[in-house]
Amino acid sequence: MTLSRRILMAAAGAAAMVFAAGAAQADIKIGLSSEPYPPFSSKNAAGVWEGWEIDFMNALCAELGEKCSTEEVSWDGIIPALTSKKFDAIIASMSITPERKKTIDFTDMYYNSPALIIGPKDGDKDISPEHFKGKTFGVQVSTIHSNYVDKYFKAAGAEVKTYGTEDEAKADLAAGRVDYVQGDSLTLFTYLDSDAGKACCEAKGFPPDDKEVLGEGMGMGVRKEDTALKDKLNKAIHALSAKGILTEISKKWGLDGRMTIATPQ
Amino acid sequence: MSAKVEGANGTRPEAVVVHDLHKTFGDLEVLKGVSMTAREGDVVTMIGASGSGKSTFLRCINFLEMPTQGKITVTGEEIALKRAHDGDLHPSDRKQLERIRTRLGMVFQSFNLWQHMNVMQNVTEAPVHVLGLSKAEATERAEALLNKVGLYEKRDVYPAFLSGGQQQRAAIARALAMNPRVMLFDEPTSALDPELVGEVLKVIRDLAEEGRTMILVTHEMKFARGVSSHVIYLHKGVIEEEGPPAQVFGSPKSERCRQFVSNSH
Amino acid sequence: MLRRGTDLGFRMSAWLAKALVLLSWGPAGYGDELFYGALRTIEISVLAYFLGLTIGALGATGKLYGPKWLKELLHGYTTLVRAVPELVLLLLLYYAGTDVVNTMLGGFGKGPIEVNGLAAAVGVLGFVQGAYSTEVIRAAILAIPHGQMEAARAFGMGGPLMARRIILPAMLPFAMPGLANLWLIVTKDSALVSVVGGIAELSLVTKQAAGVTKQYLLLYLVTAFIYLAITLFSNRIFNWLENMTRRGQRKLT
Amino acid sequence: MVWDWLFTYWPQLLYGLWITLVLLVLSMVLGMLLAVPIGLVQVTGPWWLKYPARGFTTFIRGTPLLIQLWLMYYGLGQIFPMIPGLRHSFMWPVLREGFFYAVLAFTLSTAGYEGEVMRGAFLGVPRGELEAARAIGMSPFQVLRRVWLPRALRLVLPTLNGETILQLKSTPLAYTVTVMDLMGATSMIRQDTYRIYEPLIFIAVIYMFITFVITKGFSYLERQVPVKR
Repeated sequence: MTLSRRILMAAAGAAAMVFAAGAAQADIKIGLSSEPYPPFSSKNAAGVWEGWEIDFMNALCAELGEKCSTEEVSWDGIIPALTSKKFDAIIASMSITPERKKTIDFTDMYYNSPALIIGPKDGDKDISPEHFKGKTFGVQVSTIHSNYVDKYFKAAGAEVKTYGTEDEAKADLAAGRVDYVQGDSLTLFTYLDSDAGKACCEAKGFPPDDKEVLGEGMGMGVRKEDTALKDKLNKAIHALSAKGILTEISKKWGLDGRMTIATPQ
Repeated sequence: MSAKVEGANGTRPEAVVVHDLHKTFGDLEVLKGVSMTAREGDVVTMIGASGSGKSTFLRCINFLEMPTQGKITVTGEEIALKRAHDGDLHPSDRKQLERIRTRLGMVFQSFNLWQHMNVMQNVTEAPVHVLGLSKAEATERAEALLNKVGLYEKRDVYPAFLSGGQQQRAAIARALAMNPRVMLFDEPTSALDPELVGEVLKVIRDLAEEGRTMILVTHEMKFARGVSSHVIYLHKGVIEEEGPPAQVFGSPKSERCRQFVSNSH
Repeated sequence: MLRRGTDLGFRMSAWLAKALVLLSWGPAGYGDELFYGALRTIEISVLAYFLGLTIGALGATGKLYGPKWLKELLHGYTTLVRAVPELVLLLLLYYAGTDVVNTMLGGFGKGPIEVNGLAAAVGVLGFVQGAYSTEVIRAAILAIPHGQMEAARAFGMGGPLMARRIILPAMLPFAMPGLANLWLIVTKDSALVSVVGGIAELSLVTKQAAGVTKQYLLLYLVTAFIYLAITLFSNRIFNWLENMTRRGQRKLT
Repeated sequence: MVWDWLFTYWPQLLYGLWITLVLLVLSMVLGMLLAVPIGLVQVTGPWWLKYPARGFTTFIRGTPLLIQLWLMYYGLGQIFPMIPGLRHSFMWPVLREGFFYAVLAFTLSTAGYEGEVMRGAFLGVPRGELEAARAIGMSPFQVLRRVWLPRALRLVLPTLNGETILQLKSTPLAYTVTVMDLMGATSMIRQDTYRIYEPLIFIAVIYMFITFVITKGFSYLERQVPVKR
């Protein structure tokens, strides 16, 4: 009997803890994507998040003089998590697109880089849509690249496979299950520089820009009604740029000159 | 093989000959050298207290139990044996064993009808799949047998819906359908409610009157006395007394047998 | 032949050395991350399990002794959970759960709370567990020999007293195998949380580590065996618990 | 609640439903075919079959299906480039599809769980019925084919309904390896439309409906088998 009573009490305790767990508070809650996205954000072997965007976030919070806490959520659920108030702002290399703007709002662009198509080492470097007929593209789900490939290459007869993370798309490129991967040029170049990337793949070319699909660079996602927060974040982003901190971070990650960063304004 | 031929001295041919049968379970010696001869048309009945080894003896005849020592001849054919790792004798020729078993019709204490087949299927199963009879032949044979045991009306019923007595009669029909040379009955009425015993005994008595060769293990003393040509009283794995029923039941030499017989009434 | 053999041997040992570094403790390897991930998995599972048990105890009571409307409601709940994939429920409740909780709190005049990843995961897994526990506990209560309840009533025991002194201990031996099974289910279902992301439990840690190192085979294999170890260890505990509850019952009767 | 996306995406949903059902049927049928020998050798097999079979069921039942799926998809994917010529072989069009790995993982999972169920069922067939079959002269294979197996299958039939539903509930995991089943289609719709709940609620209802149909189907099947048990 004591056992059964103990079980009941433990159950009640568990229930209490679940609700107590909701009480933690922070000034700003930042939503990160739980998928590794080097060199912008990935968890190292020590279990710590690192990357350009992580440094950017820390600098931003210092600039704001506020305490930030982070919350990870899978990429394909990051917008719903924002709208359902799991956190207040997204830092996840999310492009500002007209489509997304229907649901959420964005700060000004804090960095931008062109799209890139990579493929296996053997073979040509033709990236015209007609050439992709019957070929398979791997892209991360619900990204500008996914939309771009849908619009230009799927229409021309290519097959498209979507992945939860860009890493998985790259893994499948190496495994030969897809023929091409389109993604952000900086992450893909980082991959091509790694052992795994060197062994299998090479850059095929930059697809022609389309602002409507590829957007206007990366912005922090915020809820539409949080205009005050958005203004505050905008001010901080431009201030970081003016102080040269963004350039510094880019240098640290070897990305200086390869990416556009926010203007000082 | 030609067991139907009369013996040289004019006696009926031997149907089952068991010579010096031993059986040990671990440290327990259940049979300590039991021999028996059943000639064609004989009804041999084994009696004895529970644990005397009579069921084990019967189960050894068709190798549901492997003897530790001994020799078994069925319709003139000696079953080839070899010693296995467990120390018991196992039939060395599987084909021979299966052939011999078709000549021995076994009826179990707990009926052991196949629950997933109806009565008709139970009776035709082995004739079709073991003897290779056509379905029509087997059905014809089965109908005749079911008529004989009084179960023709129940031919499409599944065993679970039959009374114990009906199940046992079906099981007898199933055994008879193989046209066996010898019928083995292993306490066929022990699992039945008292009011159902009669209908099963009647079927067995009819078979005896037809001149069927039978080896019967039973607790029904009155029945054994009426139907047997030879009675064996087994005590602790040895034959304590044997002979015609009148002798064993009427004037046993052994005091133990006398007591057993008188207590069993 | 020989050359090929030594070549293979060399490659194997090189791979083994790499694997050892990858799985080492400390900043260079993922050993510690996987370990803490496993602890997280156990934490989520324990919390969700006991939340499920609480729901199950209440649910079973409601299903057996509650008013008709409550029975209908609980029937709907268990049917829903048993028919809809855990993954769909997880996604649905993960996003909708916060809204629902806050709407409810708003109804009580309380301000909105932030439901963090852990609470959401525990809540969702507990919700699913609750439906199955309801059925397990209900069946166990029904399995209690009728006489025991009658005897209790004859001695004048009231509802709560009877529940505590008679029903619970008498039911446990019947419920134990089912409840043990539910624990094994929840430890495995907790891996689904990695699809939502957000909590560094074993599966997500593995996924992230594999994404960075590209050692999918090794890492997923290691993780599979960690889950297996949790299962096998749990089996031992539950066997022991089962014996204990049975002993208790024998003493009572 | 907004439902207008249904008009745009119904072909994808229909196709997703088809894939889900194919996944379910294939993995159940192939899984059961594997489960029979896995259950059988654990009851009657030699040790070199018995222990691997027991190890297999323990591994499958002790690890999350999601990890098994990823182990096969990404783990094998890592090995395949090392096998020369595989990429140009006739098998590659199958091996490159996530669908293959989903079927493989779900089949092995079914085989593991049902193998354990079959083990119990083989043990659950009364000894006497097998003895009766042997005593009447059946060969070991005939005993298995005519009595032991059909009898064991009848024993598991009532639990098969629940097992099929559990398997159905596992199929959405396939979308994590690029399979466009119901869940994959829903995921796509959610990405395109940013509708959070509606697509999920929609497929939740579909899964409930499939469950309902499966249950009806099995109770029809059970009515065809008049064994009182």
